[in-house]
Amino acid sequence: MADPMRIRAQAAGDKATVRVLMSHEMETGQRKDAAGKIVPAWHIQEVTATLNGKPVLSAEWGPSVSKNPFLQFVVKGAKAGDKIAVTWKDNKGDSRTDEATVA
Amino acid sequence: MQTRRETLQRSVAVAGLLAAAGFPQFAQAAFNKTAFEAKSVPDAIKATGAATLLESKDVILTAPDIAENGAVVPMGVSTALPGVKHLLLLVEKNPLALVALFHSSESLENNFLTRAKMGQTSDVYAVAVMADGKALWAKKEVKVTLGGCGG
Amino acid sequence: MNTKISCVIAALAVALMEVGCASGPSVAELNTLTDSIIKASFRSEGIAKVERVTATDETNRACSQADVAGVPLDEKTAKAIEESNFKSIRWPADGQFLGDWKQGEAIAQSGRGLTWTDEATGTNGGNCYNCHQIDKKEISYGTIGPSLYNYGKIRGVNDPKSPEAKLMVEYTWGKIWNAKAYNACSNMPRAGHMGILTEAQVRHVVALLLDPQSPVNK
Amino acid sequence: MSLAKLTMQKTLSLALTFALCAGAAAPALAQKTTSQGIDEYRAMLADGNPSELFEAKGEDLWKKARGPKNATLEKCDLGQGPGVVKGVFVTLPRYFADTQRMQDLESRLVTCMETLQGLNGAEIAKTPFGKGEQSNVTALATWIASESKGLKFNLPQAHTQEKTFYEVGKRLFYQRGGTHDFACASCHGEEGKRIRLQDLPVLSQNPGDGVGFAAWPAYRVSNGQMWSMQLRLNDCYRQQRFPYPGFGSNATIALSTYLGVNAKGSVSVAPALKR
Repeated sequence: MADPMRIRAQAAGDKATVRVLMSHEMETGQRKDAAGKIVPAWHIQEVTATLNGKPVLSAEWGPSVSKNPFLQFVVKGAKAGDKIAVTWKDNKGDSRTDEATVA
Repeated sequence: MQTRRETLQRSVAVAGLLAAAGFPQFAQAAFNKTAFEAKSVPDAIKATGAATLLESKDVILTAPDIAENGAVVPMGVSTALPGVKHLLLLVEKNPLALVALFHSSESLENNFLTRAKMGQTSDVYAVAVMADGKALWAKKEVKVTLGGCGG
Repeated sequence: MNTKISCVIAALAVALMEVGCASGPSVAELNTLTDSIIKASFRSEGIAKVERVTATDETNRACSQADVAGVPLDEKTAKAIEESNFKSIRWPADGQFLGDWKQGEAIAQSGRGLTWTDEATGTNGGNCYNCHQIDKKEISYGTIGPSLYNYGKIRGVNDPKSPEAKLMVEYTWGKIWNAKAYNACSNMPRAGHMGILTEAQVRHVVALLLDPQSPVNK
Repeated sequence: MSLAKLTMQKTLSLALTFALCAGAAAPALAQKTTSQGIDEYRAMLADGNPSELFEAKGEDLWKKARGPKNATLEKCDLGQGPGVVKGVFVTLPRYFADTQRMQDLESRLVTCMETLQGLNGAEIAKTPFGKGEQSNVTALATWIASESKGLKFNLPQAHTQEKTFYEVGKRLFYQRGGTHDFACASCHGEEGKRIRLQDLPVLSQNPGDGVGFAAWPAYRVSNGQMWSMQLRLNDCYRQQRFPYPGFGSNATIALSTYLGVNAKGSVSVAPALKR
């Protein structure tokens, strides 16, 4: 079961910088285990975000993104008190959504 | 965790919202398998819908000169140009070149930062795929060093 | 104070005779206590047997104690340690000191082997770059030991097979085989003596340092 | 290279990657030394330390009723009284009267998990790092350490056992052994040394704010794992080619006491980000 994300959203002027840390193995599918068997790829495939429920971000990731991924993006028109929700979905169909308030 | 059910419900709700909001790219959120399975930088870029590749100083790649560890290499792509469809980050010498694809949106600046794995010293590419089918790119070599005791 | 100490000792289950120390345990008591804590704390795991710390040799014991005291070994003890380590050096059976510098470079790069997560059958590395600069092309090198770049060149070894080079070739072999033969409490491992590298591997590392074709001497 | 330089300057003008400023401002990027390059790399990673993920998990675990006794850890006494979390990290290891032994943060947490929650402490101690309850101990330690961020180390040295353990720790620090004759001091005993490209703190004295003992637990970039002090010491011993030090064993606690007392006055930055 996926652990929670850490989301920090900091408003400055008429925009907010959002920094997200996600808890995920991001297995490449290139690595072999002790027995020499390929460990199958297991990685976040889609990342989306909303500002007060309105979709703002859509991204696609491959297995090269680092373990426990970090993402930073800048939302226009976001101000303190607004809600930013981030969702990831991995190639096994697991997903997780967390929300933060813009500071 | 007690948040599990909550999370699922919220995910469903978000998906609904995405579909309702009339953002086709969000509603499908289709994973571009061809692009992410491409072995080379040009193949990956072309698979995201670009016809011509052009070097451009208007596309900004943020990456260190040297990475202490290839497991985590910070890299970012940004541009102030109008008419961007999506932005890409790629590592030339990774088995699969494409790292991340960010769809451009009215609500966002075209500016994304993430971290990627690099198997070895390689050129890193930042690409802006434009609405007119051009792919504008910038590249930089990032040195990956051997660290620790090697044991 | 005495009861306090016996309390400590009882709690740690250390069998120490009662001694009249006025201000905490004596050096000897602390040493004994440390030994017993080591015995109770470490266990064998994989190829890393507990004797690696419970039964260290005289060289390590003397040097550790000197380090704790912050006083270098006295000259006589140091000499004796160096002599006994020198005697343990195994010289190449066939008289061949130099191998293939390319293989030597690979050995110098590798830090693998002999930990509790390693297999007994694996090939050990020399760990050389962890502490030394060697080939100038490798920027990721340590500084615990001196730079070995131009090792042979600086020492005037133009032809390692020549009689003039003999002493330096032998010293290089000996130093890699057992560094403590030349400096009792050197930080450098005893690669041959402790079975870290094989005779063939030592040959390759000697070549890396002394072969005029090696990038070390370019 | 000139393109890279341009790129950097553009980035600067966008003022988005403040961490890069120092590097980009220098006119001759190509002349940057390796260590400057590494510093720049580290600065880029400083914002967004994945250890935050483990802090969140640890805080959650502290406040959650768990184990056979279905209790939280909120009554756990880490040395400053039941439930006190702020400031305890910089005072450990210390002597605990109830267990009559020296304990570090992790072994103390296991005591609390046993007494308060009814979990099996011996089982936890035997569990490999990163697995089961052991990964929970690491997360808890990460959160508790984060609650002392910015505070100065000040381990108590009043009790006889605290003094004795310092002395034993010192002996362990200089203990040469294993197949390579390595002691802790082989790498951490001299100023200005490094292994490969990693600078080595001198741990026989105060290494300064946020260095050495004052940096762990830390997120390890190389393997994406959260490392507690117990795991840090465990892996040092592995690389020293020593046998296996038991989790929470007196050797690890004595060594921690030595390092912690030496760090007196240094500011804790744990949980840090490490190679």
